[in-house]
Formats: sequence, C-alpha cells, structure tokens
Amino acid sequence: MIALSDFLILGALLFSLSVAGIFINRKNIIILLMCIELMLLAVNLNFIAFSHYSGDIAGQIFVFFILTVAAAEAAIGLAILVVLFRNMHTINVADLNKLKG
Amino acid sequence: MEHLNQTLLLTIALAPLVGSIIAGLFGKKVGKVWSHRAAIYGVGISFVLSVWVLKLVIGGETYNQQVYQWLQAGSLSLEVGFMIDSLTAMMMVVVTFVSLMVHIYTVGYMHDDDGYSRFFSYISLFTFSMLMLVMANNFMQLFFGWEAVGLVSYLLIGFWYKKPTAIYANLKAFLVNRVGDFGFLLGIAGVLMYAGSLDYVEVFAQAPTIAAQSTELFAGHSWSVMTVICILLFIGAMGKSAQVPLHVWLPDSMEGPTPISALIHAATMVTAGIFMVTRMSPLFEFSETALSFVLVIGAITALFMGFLGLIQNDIKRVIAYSTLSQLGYMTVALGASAYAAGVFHLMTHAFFKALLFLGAGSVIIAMHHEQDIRKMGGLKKYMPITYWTALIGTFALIGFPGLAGFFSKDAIIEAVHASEIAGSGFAYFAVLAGVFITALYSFRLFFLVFHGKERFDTDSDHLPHESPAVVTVPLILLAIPSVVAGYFIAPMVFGDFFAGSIVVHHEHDVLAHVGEEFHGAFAFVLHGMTQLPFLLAMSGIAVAYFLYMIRPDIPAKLQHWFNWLYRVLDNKYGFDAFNEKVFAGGSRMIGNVLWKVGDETLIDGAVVNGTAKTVGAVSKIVRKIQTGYLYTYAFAMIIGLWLLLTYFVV
Amino acid sequence: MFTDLPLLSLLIWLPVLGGIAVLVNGDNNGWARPLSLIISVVTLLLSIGLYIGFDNATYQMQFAEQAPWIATFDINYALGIDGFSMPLIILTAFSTVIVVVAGWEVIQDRVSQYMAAFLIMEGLMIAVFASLDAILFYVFFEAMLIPLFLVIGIWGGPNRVYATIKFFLYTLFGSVFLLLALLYLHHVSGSFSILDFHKVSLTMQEQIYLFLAFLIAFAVKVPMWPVHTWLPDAHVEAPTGGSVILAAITLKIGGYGLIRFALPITPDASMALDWLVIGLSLTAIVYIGFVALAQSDLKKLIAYSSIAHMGFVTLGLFIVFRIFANSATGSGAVLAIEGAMVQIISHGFIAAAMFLCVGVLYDRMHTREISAYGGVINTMPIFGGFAVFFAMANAGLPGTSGFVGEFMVILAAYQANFWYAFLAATTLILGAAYTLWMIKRVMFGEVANENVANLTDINRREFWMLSSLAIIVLAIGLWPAPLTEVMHASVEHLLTQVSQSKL
Amino acid sequence: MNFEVTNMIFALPEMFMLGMACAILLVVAYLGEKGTNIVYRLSQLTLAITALLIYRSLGESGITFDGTYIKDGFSDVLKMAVMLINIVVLLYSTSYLKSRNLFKGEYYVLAIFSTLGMMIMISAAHFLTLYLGLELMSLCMYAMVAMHRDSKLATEAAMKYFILGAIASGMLLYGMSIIYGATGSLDLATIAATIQAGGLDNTVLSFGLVFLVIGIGFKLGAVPFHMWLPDVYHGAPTAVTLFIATAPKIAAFAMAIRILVDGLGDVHQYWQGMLIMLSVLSMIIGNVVAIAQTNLKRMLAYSTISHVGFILLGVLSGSQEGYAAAMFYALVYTLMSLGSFGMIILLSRQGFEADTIDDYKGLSQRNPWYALMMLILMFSMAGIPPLVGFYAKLTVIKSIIDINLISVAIIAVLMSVIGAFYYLRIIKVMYFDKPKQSEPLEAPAEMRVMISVNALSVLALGLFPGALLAVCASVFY
Amino acid sequence: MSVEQIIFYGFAAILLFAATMVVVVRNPVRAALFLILAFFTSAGIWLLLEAEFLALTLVLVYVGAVMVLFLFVVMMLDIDLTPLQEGFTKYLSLGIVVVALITVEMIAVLGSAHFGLDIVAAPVPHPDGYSNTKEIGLLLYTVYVYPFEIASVILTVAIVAAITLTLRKKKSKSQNVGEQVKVRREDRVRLIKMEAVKKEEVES
Repeated sequence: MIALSDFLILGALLFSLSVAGIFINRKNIIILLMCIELMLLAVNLNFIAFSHYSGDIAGQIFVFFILTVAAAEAAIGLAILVVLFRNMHTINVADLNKLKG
Repeated sequence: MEHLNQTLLLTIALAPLVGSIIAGLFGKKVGKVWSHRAAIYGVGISFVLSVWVLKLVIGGETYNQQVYQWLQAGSLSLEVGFMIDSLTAMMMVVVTFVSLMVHIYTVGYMHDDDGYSRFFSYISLFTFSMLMLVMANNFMQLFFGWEAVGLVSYLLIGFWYKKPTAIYANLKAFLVNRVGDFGFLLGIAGVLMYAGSLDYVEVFAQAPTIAAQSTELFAGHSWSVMTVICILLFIGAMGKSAQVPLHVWLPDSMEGPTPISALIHAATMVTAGIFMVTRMSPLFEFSETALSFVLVIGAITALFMGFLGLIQNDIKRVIAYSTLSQLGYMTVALGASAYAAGVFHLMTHAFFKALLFLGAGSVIIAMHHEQDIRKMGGLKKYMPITYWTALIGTFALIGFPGLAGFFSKDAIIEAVHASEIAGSGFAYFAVLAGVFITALYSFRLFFLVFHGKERFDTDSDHLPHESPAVVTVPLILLAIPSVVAGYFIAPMVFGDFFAGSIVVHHEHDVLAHVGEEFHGAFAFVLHGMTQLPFLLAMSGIAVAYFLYMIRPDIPAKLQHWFNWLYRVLDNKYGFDAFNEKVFAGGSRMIGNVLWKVGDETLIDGAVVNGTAKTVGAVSKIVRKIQTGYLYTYAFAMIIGLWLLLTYFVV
Repeated sequence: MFTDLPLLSLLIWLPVLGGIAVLVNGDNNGWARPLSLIISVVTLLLSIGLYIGFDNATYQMQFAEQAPWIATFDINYALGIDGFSMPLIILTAFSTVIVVVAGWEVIQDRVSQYMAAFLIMEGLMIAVFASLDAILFYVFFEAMLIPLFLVIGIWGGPNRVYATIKFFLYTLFGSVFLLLALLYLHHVSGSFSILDFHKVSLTMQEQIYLFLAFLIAFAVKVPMWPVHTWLPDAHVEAPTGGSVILAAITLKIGGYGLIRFALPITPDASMALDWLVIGLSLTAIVYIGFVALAQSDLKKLIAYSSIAHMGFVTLGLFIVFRIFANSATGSGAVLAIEGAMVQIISHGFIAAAMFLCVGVLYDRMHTREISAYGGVINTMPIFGGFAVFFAMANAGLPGTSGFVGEFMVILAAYQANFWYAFLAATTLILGAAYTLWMIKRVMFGEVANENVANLTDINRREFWMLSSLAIIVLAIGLWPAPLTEVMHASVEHLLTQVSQSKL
Repeated sequence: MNFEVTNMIFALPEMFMLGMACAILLVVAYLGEKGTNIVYRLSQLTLAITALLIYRSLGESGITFDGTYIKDGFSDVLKMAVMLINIVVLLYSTSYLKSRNLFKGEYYVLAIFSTLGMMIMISAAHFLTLYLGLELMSLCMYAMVAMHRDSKLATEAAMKYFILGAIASGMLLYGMSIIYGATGSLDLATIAATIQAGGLDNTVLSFGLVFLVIGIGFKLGAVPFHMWLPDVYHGAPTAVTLFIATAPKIAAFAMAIRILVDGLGDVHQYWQGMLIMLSVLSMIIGNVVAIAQTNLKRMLAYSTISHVGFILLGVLSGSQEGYAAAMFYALVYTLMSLGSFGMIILLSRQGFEADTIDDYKGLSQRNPWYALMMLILMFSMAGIPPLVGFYAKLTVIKSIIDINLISVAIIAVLMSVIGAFYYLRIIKVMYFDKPKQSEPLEAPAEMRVMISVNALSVLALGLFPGALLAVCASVFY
Repeated sequence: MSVEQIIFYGFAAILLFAATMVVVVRNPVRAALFLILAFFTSAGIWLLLEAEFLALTLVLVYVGAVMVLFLFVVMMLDIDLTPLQEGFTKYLSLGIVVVALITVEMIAVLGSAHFGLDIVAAPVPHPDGYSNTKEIGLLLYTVYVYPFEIASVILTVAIVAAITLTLRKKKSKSQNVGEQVKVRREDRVRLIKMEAVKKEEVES
C-alpha cells in the first residue's frame, strides 16, 4: 500500500523543485512560467491525494478548476511575455531591472 | 495714637513713584521743569511725612499691617504691608532727606543732560524702591525693594548708555548684586521653610525654635539652621553693601552720574545690607558663627578697601573706596552685635558721604568733568562753599571728634573692642588701622583737590568757579547733619531708641558694656580726644600733609620702591581680573562647550540628526534589496516562507 | 449668564471657523487682517467670560459640555475647565490677538493663510486645554502641529525646512507615546474620560511605564533637557507670530499635560521617579542658562532662556513629593504647584514680549545676530525702554510676573532640598547674565553702524502691543493673587490626588 | 444537493455585473474605439447600479450556492466600498487614459471584470470561490498593467507582477490543499466547525496556515512578500496604479478575514505570530525605504506596504474590535490612496507624469487649493489628527494594546513617526519650495470636484469618524 | 512491493527527474518537452489515485493545449539562445540551501508521522461501475455551478486580455483622403516646451 505521506512528499519535492527553479533560472522567463505549472502540478497532486484518501470528491473538483485557471493564466502570461519581447527584444529575466530601489 | 495709618504710609511710599511716573513716562510732554518739580515734590512730600512719622515713632507709635494680600498658597499668605518702628522711621528720614538733597542738586548737576527727565524718574523710582525696602514688614517685600533698588542702580550706572565703561559697570553691578541676591533668596527660602511664614513678626517669634534645629547640607556635617539662614541672608547683604568679595561692583559704579553715586552708592542703597542685617538681628543673635562671619568680612572690607583708596586718582573712586571701607565698619558693628552703632554709622555716613560725593560732583562740574585729582589742586579759592562743606565732610569721615562720624565710628571701635566673639581681635585691629588709612586717603584727596598749586590750565577762560545754588544749597544742608547728627548717639546707640526693633542677646550686648562708660555726648568727645583712634586719625592727616603737600616726591618714590605692592593695590588685589577671567570667561566657556559639544554635537548631532541620518542611511541600504531582479523577489518570498515555517511550524 | 452659553465650544469653534472664513475670503480684498482681528478680539472677550463666571471654590470641572462623538469607542466631546486650564485659555486668546496685531504689517505674503493658521491654532489650543476626553485631547494636541508646521515652514527663515521637520517629528515622536499611554489607560479603565483615568488604580510597573510615556510626550513639548533641541531651531526660523505662539502656548501644553495626566494618573510613579524630573529640570535651569550665555543669535538666546524658565515649571511640579516627605503641612507643595502654574502663565507673556521685541528689530534690520546691533536705544528709545523692561522681567525682577513663579518655586524647592533651591536659584545670576548681557550688546553703547542709525522707533501698533504685555507683566508681578486664587481649589485637589497611592 | 433558485437573488449584484460586463464587451467588440465613451459611461452606470443593488439588499444575509457564496454585512459594506471606489477610480483615470492614447474599451472591460472578481472574493464562503475570485481579479490586473504596450516599464512591471502573483497563487493553493487535507473540507464554515470540534493535527494546520498567510500577505503586499508592489505601482500607468492600489486591497483584506477569521478563527494563536512578523516587517521596511524614494508613486507604494502592516495589526489582534479596526483602516487607506494617486493624475498631462516628488515643488503657489487637498491627504496618511488616517491608526493600535502586545504597539508608533517624515517632505516641497514650472493645471471639472470631495471627505471623516467606525463595528459584532 | 508501489515509485522518479530537468535545462524547448513528460507521469500517478477524469484532462488540456501554446510562443519569439548559456549567479548556493531546508521541513510535516498509513488508512477502492467522471460532472453542475460560471468568466477574461495585449491593429496602407483634407495644424504639430537643462536633483 502506498501511504498518503508518499504522495504528499512527492508533492512537496515537486513544489520545492519548482520553487528552486524560479530563482535558479535567471535567464528565461518561459521557464519561469513552466516552473509555475510545475508548482500547480504539485498542488494538484496534493488535492487529489487528499481527495482520494478522504473519499471526498471536492478536492478533485478543485483540481479541475485549477487546471482551468492555469490554462487561462498561461494564456495571459504568454501574452504579457509577447508584449515584453516586442518591447525589449529579450525575455532574459536579468534584463528586467529597470524598476528597482 | 492712631496717627500712623495706611494712607499716610502709602503716601510716603507712592509719592516718589508718582513723581517718577510723571517724569519718566510723560517727561517729554510735561517738559524738564515739570519733570523735576514732580519728582522733587514727590520726594519732598515723602520727606516731610517721614519726619512726621519719625516724630510719631519717637512718640511711641508703631505700625505693622498689611496693605494687600499679594499671594496665597495653602496656609501661606504673602502680603504687602508696612512695618514702622524706630529703625524704619530713621531709615525713612535718612533716605528721603538724602534723596531730596540729591534731587535738588541734580537740577543743577544734570542741567544740560539729554536724559534729564529720565534721570529724575530713576531717582524718584529709587526713592520709592528704597522706601518699600525699609518699610517692608515681610521678607517678600524686602526682596522686592532689594531687587528694585538694584534695578534702579543698574539703570543709573548705565545712565550714560553710550559710554562703554558705564554699560560694562552696570552689568557688572547687577550681576554681582545678583550673586548676593542668590544667597539672600535662599536665605528667605530657608526662613520660610523653618518659620512657615515670611512675616517679620512671625518669623522672629519663631527664632528660638529655628535656632534649636540643625540641618545637613553635606552628608555627615550637621549645621545649625540659624547659621545657614543667617549666612545666606548675609550673602545678600554682602552684595548690596559691597562687602569683600562682592564689593567689586561699587568702584565701577562711579561711572554713573555723581548725584546717584551720592544717593545710591554711598548714602542709601549700599546700606540696605546693613539695614537688613539689623532688621534681622533677632535671627542673627542666635548664631555666633554667623556673627563671626559678618564680623570678619566687615573687618576685611574695612581695612583692605581702605588701602585701595590710597592709590586712586579718580576723585569719585577715592570716595567710593572710602565708602567700601565705611561699609566695612558698619558690618563690623553688626558682627559685634552693635547693631545700633552700625545703623548710627549708617545714618551719619549717609549724610557726610552724600555731602562728599556731592562736593566731588561740584568739583567735577567746575573742572568740566575732569575727575583725575592729579589735574586739580588749589580749588579752595575758586569754590569756597564746596571747600568748606567738603572739609566738614572729610573731618566727619575720619572721625574728628565732635563731628558726626566721630561718634558713630568711635562707638563701633569701642564695641568691637568689647566684643568677645571669634574674630573680634582681628576686627579691632582692622578698624583701628582703618582709622589711620581713612584719614590718610581722605586728606590726600582733600589736599590734592583743594590745596597746593593748580595743576590745570589756568590761562583759559574756563576757570573753575563755584557751583550754582541748587548745588551748593544741598551741600550746606547736608553739612549740617554731618556736624550735628552725632549728638543723637545718646538715644540711638546707648539709649532705647531702637528698643523693639533691634534684638541683642545679653551675652553679646557690647553696646551696653560700652554704654556703661557713656556719660553724655560731650564727655564722649572729650574722652575720644585721648584715645588711640583720635591719634591715629591725626597722624593720618599729618602724614597726608607731609606726603602730598610738603614732599610730593615721596609718594612717587614709594610707589617705585614698593612696586609690587602698588601693583597689587592697583589691580585691586586681582578681584576684577579673577572675576573677569574665571567667572565671566569661565561661564562663557562653559556655555560654549555645553552648547557646541552638549547640544549641537551630542544631543543634536549624535542623537537627533544621528537618528535621522541613520534611518536615511538604512533606508538607502535597505532599498538596495529591491534589486529589480525577479529572482531576488522570488527569493525574498522563499526566505519568508522559510522563516514562517521555521518559526511557527517546526 | 456665562454659564448658560456653551462658552468653551464657542471659544474653540469661533476661531476655527473664523480662520476658515478668513482663508476662504482670501487675500484679494483687504479683509483678512481686520476680520482676523475682530475674531481674535471677540474670542478674547469671550474668554474673559470664563474668568468672570468661574467658581474659585471648587475643583470640579466647570463650563462642562458633553456630547457623544465616537459612540463605538465611547469617545465623547467632553469639555470643561478647572483652575489649571482656565488661565491658559485666556492666555491663548490673548496671545492670538497679539499675534494678529504683530503680523499686521510684517506679513505681506499670503496674509489670509497666515491669519487663518493662527486663528485655527487658537481654537485647537483652547480645545487642548478644555478637553476632558483623552482622545479629544490628543486629537487637538496633534492637530495643532499642522498649522504651526505650516506657519514656520512658509513664513520662516532660511533654514526653515530643517527646523520645521525637526520640530514636527520631535514632537510627534513624543506624542505617540502619549497615545499609547492613553490607549493603555482605556484598556485598564474602560473609558476615555480623563477624569476616569484619574480614578483607575494601577500597579507600580504600569505606572512607571505610563509615567515614562507621559514624560516623553510632555518633556518634548515643555521642552525639558535633553529633548529640547528642536526649540531653538524652531524659534529661530519661525516668524515672530510663530515664535510667540510657540513660546506662549505650545510649551505650556507640556506643563499642563504633566499636571493633567502624569501627576494625578500615576502618582506613585511620579513619586518614584521624581528624581529624574527634578534632575532634568535642574539641568535645564543650569545647563541651559550657560548655553544661553553663549548665544549670538537673539532668538536662539531667548529660546534657550525659555527652556531654562520652563525648567522651573517641571521642577515646581515634581518637588511636591519631597516637600511632603519633609514637612507635614502642604503649604510648600501648594507653593510649588502654584509657582509652576504662575511660571507657565508669566512665561507666556514675557517670552511672547521678548520675541515680539526681537521681531520689531528683525522687521527693521533683517538680522538676528547680536553683533549686528549696538546702541539701538539711541535711535529707538521707546522700544529700548520696553526691551529693558521685558529683559528685566525675563531676568525675574520682582514686580514683574517673571519673579513670582521663580520665587515661589525656589521657596518651595528649599523645602524639598536645599541643593534644589541652590541650583534653581542660580537662575538669578545666569538669567540676569544672559539677558542683560544681550541687552547691553544690542541696546546700549554708541550707535554701532549705519543700519542702526537708520532705525525708526516703534509705531503706534507696536507700542500698544508691547505696552499691553508690559501692563500684564507688571500687574501679575505686583498682584498675583487674582491669578492664583482661581487655582487654589484645583491645586488642593491635585495634591490630594498625588498624595493618595494608587497601588 | 438541493438547488435552491430563490437564494440566487443574493448574488444579484454579481449577476447584474456579469451581464453588464458581457454587454460592455459586446459594445467594445462592435463599436471599437469609437464606443469608448459609451463604454466608460456604461461602466460607471454598471458600478453605480450594482452599488444600488447592494444597498437595497442591505441587512439580508445568508449562504447560498451550496455554501460557496456568502452574503453578510461584511460583504455588503466592502462591496459597496469597492463599487464607490471604482467609480471614482474610473473617473480619475479617464483624462489620464485619454491623454496617453490608452482610452480604450478594454481597460473598462478588464476593470469591470476585475471588480467582479473582487466581489466574488468578498462574498466567498469556500476556498474554491475565493481562489477563482482572486484569479479573476488578478488576471485582469496583470493585463491592465501591461496595457500600455509601448512602455517598457509597464511591461516589465506586468511581467514581474504576473510571475510573482502566480507563485503566490501557487502557495495559496498549496496552503488550501493542506487545510483541505487536515480538515477534509473546502468550505470555510465546515472548516471552522471541524476545527472547533477539535482533534486536528495542529502542526499540519499551522503548516497549511503558513502558505495561506503567504498568499494573503502577497496580495496585501506585506513584507517579505511585497517586492512586486513598488515595481508594479511605479511601472504601471498611473491610472492602473490607481486601480490596483485601491479596491483590490479591500478584496485582499476580505480574503484575509474570510480565510483567517471565518475559516481558521479558532486557531488564531497560530496565525497571530505569523502576522506579527509580517506586520512588524512591513511597518519597518515600508516606512524606512519610503524615505529614500524620489518617485512619488514608488514612495506611495512603500507607504502602502507600511499601511498594510497596520492593517495586519488589526487582524492579528484576533478580536472583533481588531477586525473592525482593520476594516476601518483598509477602507480609510483606500480612500487616502485614491486621493493621492488621483492627485498625481490630476497634475500629470501629456508627456508629463507628475510622479516625482520634485514635480510638486511650489504647488501651493501654483494652485493653493490642490496643495491644500494634497496636504490633507498626506497628513492623513501620516496619521495626524483631525484627519481620518489618525483614527485608523488609533483603532488598530488600540486593538493590539487591548491584547497587551505593547511592544508591537511601540514599534508601530515609532514607525509612524518615521513615516511622517516622508509625507512631510511632500508637504514641504509643496509649501516651502519655489515652483519649478508655471504651466497652469488643467483637469476636467468633474475630476477637480471629485478630488476635492475625496480629500474633504478625509477631513470630514476625521472630524466625525463615528459613523464609519460604527459601520465597521456593526459588521463584526 | 506491490504493483501499485512499483508504478508509483517508478512514475515518481520519472516525474522528479523530469521536473529537475525543466528547472536546469537551458533550452526552453527541451524544458517544455520535459514538462510534458512530467505531466504524463503525473497523469499516471493520478490514475493510481482513482482520478481518471482529471488524469485525462491533464493530458488533454495541458499536453494538448497549454504545452503546445508554450512551444508555439517559444518558437515564435525566436529567442537568441546564446546569451542564455551563462551560468548561475552568486546567491544560488544560499538559495539551494534554503530550499533544501524548506524541503526538509515540509517533509517533516508531511511525512509518515502525520500522514503515514497508520494515521490515514488507505481508502477502500471504489466498486466497479463507479464513474469518477460522472461524480465530478454531477457535482460540477449542481453544487459547484457558481464556481463553474466563474471559471467561464475567467476564460473569457483570458481571451480578452490576451487579445488586448497582443492584437496589433494593422497599419492601414490605404489613404483616407477625407481625413487628409480635414487635418488641422493642431493634429500634426505639437509645440512642446523643453527645459534647457534637466537637473536630476535628488533631495534627501
């Protein structure tokens, strides 16, 4: 039998990886967006695991909505990325430093 | 019996004030003549009524009532009121009389001065203040008068406010007086603490109780309360009455116009200290320590200030030092518990010293405001009235038998001789030596001014001439009491005139001891002729005559031989230099250090602006955290996550 | 008749609304000055109604008004005055008239704003003295900073920015602790009424913290050493009117606050920490006395002298515990508190007068450096007379109001400890030294330079302004009883409060 | 699983707004740029009518949509506030948008949708609706920030906002998943009931709470989750800054209350410490860093951070009074923020942003009235009575003093003193400095009136704060 | 070890590997492909958890739509990859340490002490004929109709936003004579005042 904790730890590792990815990656914004997807994946895993072990379907419903929103989010994120690229001709994270202090 | 009433007393006190206000505030409108008339009438009324009051007091009346309540705090009531007894009445007469003389004299002396009305305003105000001082029935009012005369003195010394020396002198006078007032005020505070009241009668009634207490000012040292209070009060007297070391202001005060030198810095204000200690005799009597202190200070003043008179060349300064010396005599009398003798000397001194000053003023007018005696001489023939009155004054001053000064001074010397309290031996020596010195410098002055060759330009058209009547009449009027006032010695010193106002404990009662051998004024004169003081005075005159009339070269040689001594005297024992450097300079330096280092560098610089700067600097550093890079932002969030997890979960 | 009117509300809101009216009226027609004068004079007349209708016999709050204001927290619009606040309100009303008159010709730039600022400030200050609700008090206490900040900043001297911001932050820094203390007291007592605060019992530790909070707040206002450094800067940069209000009223709020809050609310802590306040007060008197001596700027000198004089206020308030310890009768304590109060009032007049005098000179010469002057009395004799008079008052000469408070406090201080009196009495010397030395350098001597030679003596407006102050200074000095009578009952009550432990 | 149609009436304002949003979208689609004015009027109308609808239903309360939607006093008041604020926001932004060629229908569409998101958040009774509302609001705002497509700063800001916002959403979701795991429910009421029943694993609860607090902290802008805020405020077009600086704070506050109080109120001892940390850091960093700013928008951003610290003070007190205080603070803050950013818009014109502090030099001479209004706003932000900002600080500090957190209160007041400095600096440049430019200020009449009303209401509320305080209090007890 | 466990650990390993690669690879296309791998393995794990509907949705929606969108954008932007080859920067090690600490803490909470089998028992598998999709559908259109509607709004907004941001109006190549004639001076010429020197003065 697989314990709930195994799923949760997997989720935690995934979550940590995505978090690490966000600041490890300093060059490419697209990869940041992907890291965010990974993070949501970790959350979804949590929800589904809890839902499964508690026998409550609500968690899966939530995941359904997260998937929906994540898609919308990705769309907007990519749209902003496109605008950014048109303006700056780069998607290098390190070039986003006009606003500071 | 009810002749002494509030209206009468208020009139006496306020008449000069009214005169002062008219002359001062409306001087321009009413003109010069009405200014001096208002002032003179005011003082004149006071004088006449004072004489009447004296008569009533001699008749046995006394008065002690409040005029109005000044303030009430809890059970303590501070009032303005009058207390009239023999001491007060005598002082009132002296003050108003001298003041009246000075007023009249001023009409002539200040005739051409721009500040004519202002001057009358000031001296009338002074008269008012002095009357408030002497008529007070409580310490608060005494202090009021005390400070008020100080104020007027300040204003008058600086009367010629364009003169740098004058405005230096008035500031100095005020500040040195303030040092005295500092002690005085503390003394009053002490009185209030232990007596619970500031009313004379109540305080004096409590004197024995107070005397029984002791206090610890420094841990481990127990002091008699009465000693502390009396010494504090006496510090006030030292300021006002110019006792060493608070005497430094008096010679400088001669920067003021001569009439006020006569009125304030010779006859009346400077004697306020003497009056005050006399008034407080019920307290001082309980503290021999304080009395000794008074005695020693007085003796030092009497002797050492006399020396300084020897080398002065400014006519007014010589008289000023003689005043210091005489004030020392009075103080010595107080210290010896011979209050009556002190006050008696105060009175006689007021007359002859005012006379001398006014005479000097007359000379100064004649010499066109030249005050250096080395440039005078032979004035006898030019100004006979001044000469003769000055002679009377000088004789009175040195205590020539029969003149006023003789009685009072001899009484003091005898009293000190009889005194047994600590320091009386030294004091006796000092007052005896003082007699010789007094005679010496007085006649040095007299000879240099009035005798010998004219040392001024005799060819010019402006030869000295006798002063007008407004000047000479007061001289004559003052000369009269200078001669005759001494004969009041019987009732005032040895009689019971002051009974009820002065308290002397039996064991200190030196005057009673002296009085046993007193058999009337004439006998006293005859007796005096045979005594040491008389011989000393005569030898003083002789030496003066020899040195300044016969062999004028000797003083110069002496000065050369004893150069160091001369320098000491010329520097007035270094008091002025010391004060200027240590107190004035020191204060300014402390002020600067506290300001620059304390306020500006430490408080403002380090703490206030330092905090602001630190916050600003921190701000500039902390804003760098906002690098602009996304990963820093994310990292910050992760740090936050880590912190929260670490603190609140694990 | 006066008790029927909501006199306090009138006194607060008449100047505030009047000030707004002046502001709205603007500068274009010539009404700003006369309108302001009328409003301030009417306010002054109304404030005299307080004196007339005042009942000396009771310590209870009089002319009380109460209306709910913020119901949620039970914060009320509660007003009332006792013997402490009543004279201060009259002082405020009087000072404002003086300020309006003082600014009559001098202020040419944005007149309506200037006048409005002072009128509004008047209302706020009166409100501070009249408030019986802690939050109401605090609101007015703080709100007052705004107009003063603007007045100094807009019409002030060259270094005004530094001075205003320093002034504002300094005082704000102090007062936030007051806010904390008030909120804590509400936490403990469940009410925001100051009179309820008086009754609440507190542990020693609570009292100590509350006391320190009060002390910080009010010490900055007073100002006490070492939190005084804002005052010289603010004074130097402020226009004359600003200096007058600052010296005459603002500082007083510090002393008033200690009377109203620190002493009755935390009597035990006040007693335990009286050494601190006494020490700081004596430091202020001596230290600041020396510092004043070193000043070369007229206003700075007077500002420092204000600090030294205010030292007597705090000294007077906090020696009472020692006096109680030393003597059974309370008359010394009464003397101390009343002395402090008299000093507060008297300093209001004298400092105002001194600043006006400097203002008179500054308007003509545009410098405050003492060295730029000399022999002014030659060209301005009448002014010189006033200046010397006020200088004497500042030096505490008997017969002027400056004497009364110092005299009372020194007398009382002796009963606490000889050395307190000793140090306090040094002001006799130091106060005279710095004041008269300044007078000597500015007023006396030969005419120092061309500018001084061209000075013209004060005009009628300035004459009346100064002479009205002179009359009051003299009147209080000669007969302070009418002033102290109104506070007897309140002082007695305060002493009962401080002598009852709250533990 | 009863589907009760009648209860849907509770959601009438949302429904109306959604319908109007779609209608506006159609107008935009068909009329294009020509219809922007109509869109603007329609948007205002929508907000106004929604406000009216909410007003008409005041007093009714209940839960509907099977526990996903709640209507109570809290939601009504906050929604009303959001509507009114957004009406003013749209009014202020119009002239700005017009002068910068941004006057397009999309702005209004996104604004209305975002407002809808806020309403959903405020009325959320369920993690799911809360999350969806949050996303709806945020997605619109990301897009709005990027709307000025030619501006490098704006797009940079949008990108940062988006990435960090997405991370924060991820964290929030992670927290929700843990709470779901711990309590077995996503419904706030059920969660509360489960916690009250006890027997839960507290470590897990507080673990989940950490992530929820991060999500809340991010949306509010609390340190250390604040980093997006200065950059976004600075980079976004002022009209958008105005939008995101005001109403969304109310929604974020509502989210905080919904999650922490409605859902996890019984474990407030767990989140109290976290909020103390966030609050203290926010007050310190916000106030200290604001001092060094020269750009007014950026300075106001940092000031926002510090205000958030104060709002959190009220929340963390865990008492009803504290919640009411925090709510009062949030409302007051939005009002002041509205005025301040409105003033920037008012002073800006084509090619000139009026967003550096120097641009305000001598404003009192150029236009005394605006200077006075700005003065009121700045003093209010600094918390000086008799302006309403003071009462906001007063109430939150009172609430933490009542729970004996004196040291936090001391930090709060000290920081407010530091904060006063930079507000004073604005007043200083307006009143004490000489003007740098002399061009007359021009703005549409309605805007001039509105800004005056805005600032004067800050004063009026300062004189009579009782009513608003009572409203806030009535919501909680 | 049961089949389930083998599947789980196998998938988990691949998932973690794929996720790591997403984070560390520099080429966005490869990152996207690894992400797709991660989604696939996730879908597998979800199947283990009896969430069939969601597993399929993940594959369909994510792999089929979202990742395509990603790849499309990557391609479209035509990013010059060379500057992106630079290494990691300075605080990285610190960051890794912090993340590691966080991970440890998370595992400590989520580990078997709190969620082990002895605490949360494995659920009884659903009976045959149980339809996960049906269950979700039933709830979605009844209980969660309100969120469902909101989700639709969010999708609408996403469309609107994306279009607003990226749609560029074609510059009209044709001349509009009418407008050219109607043009006024103000429309074309703008007089602006510029200060001679702009002093970037920072006042403290």
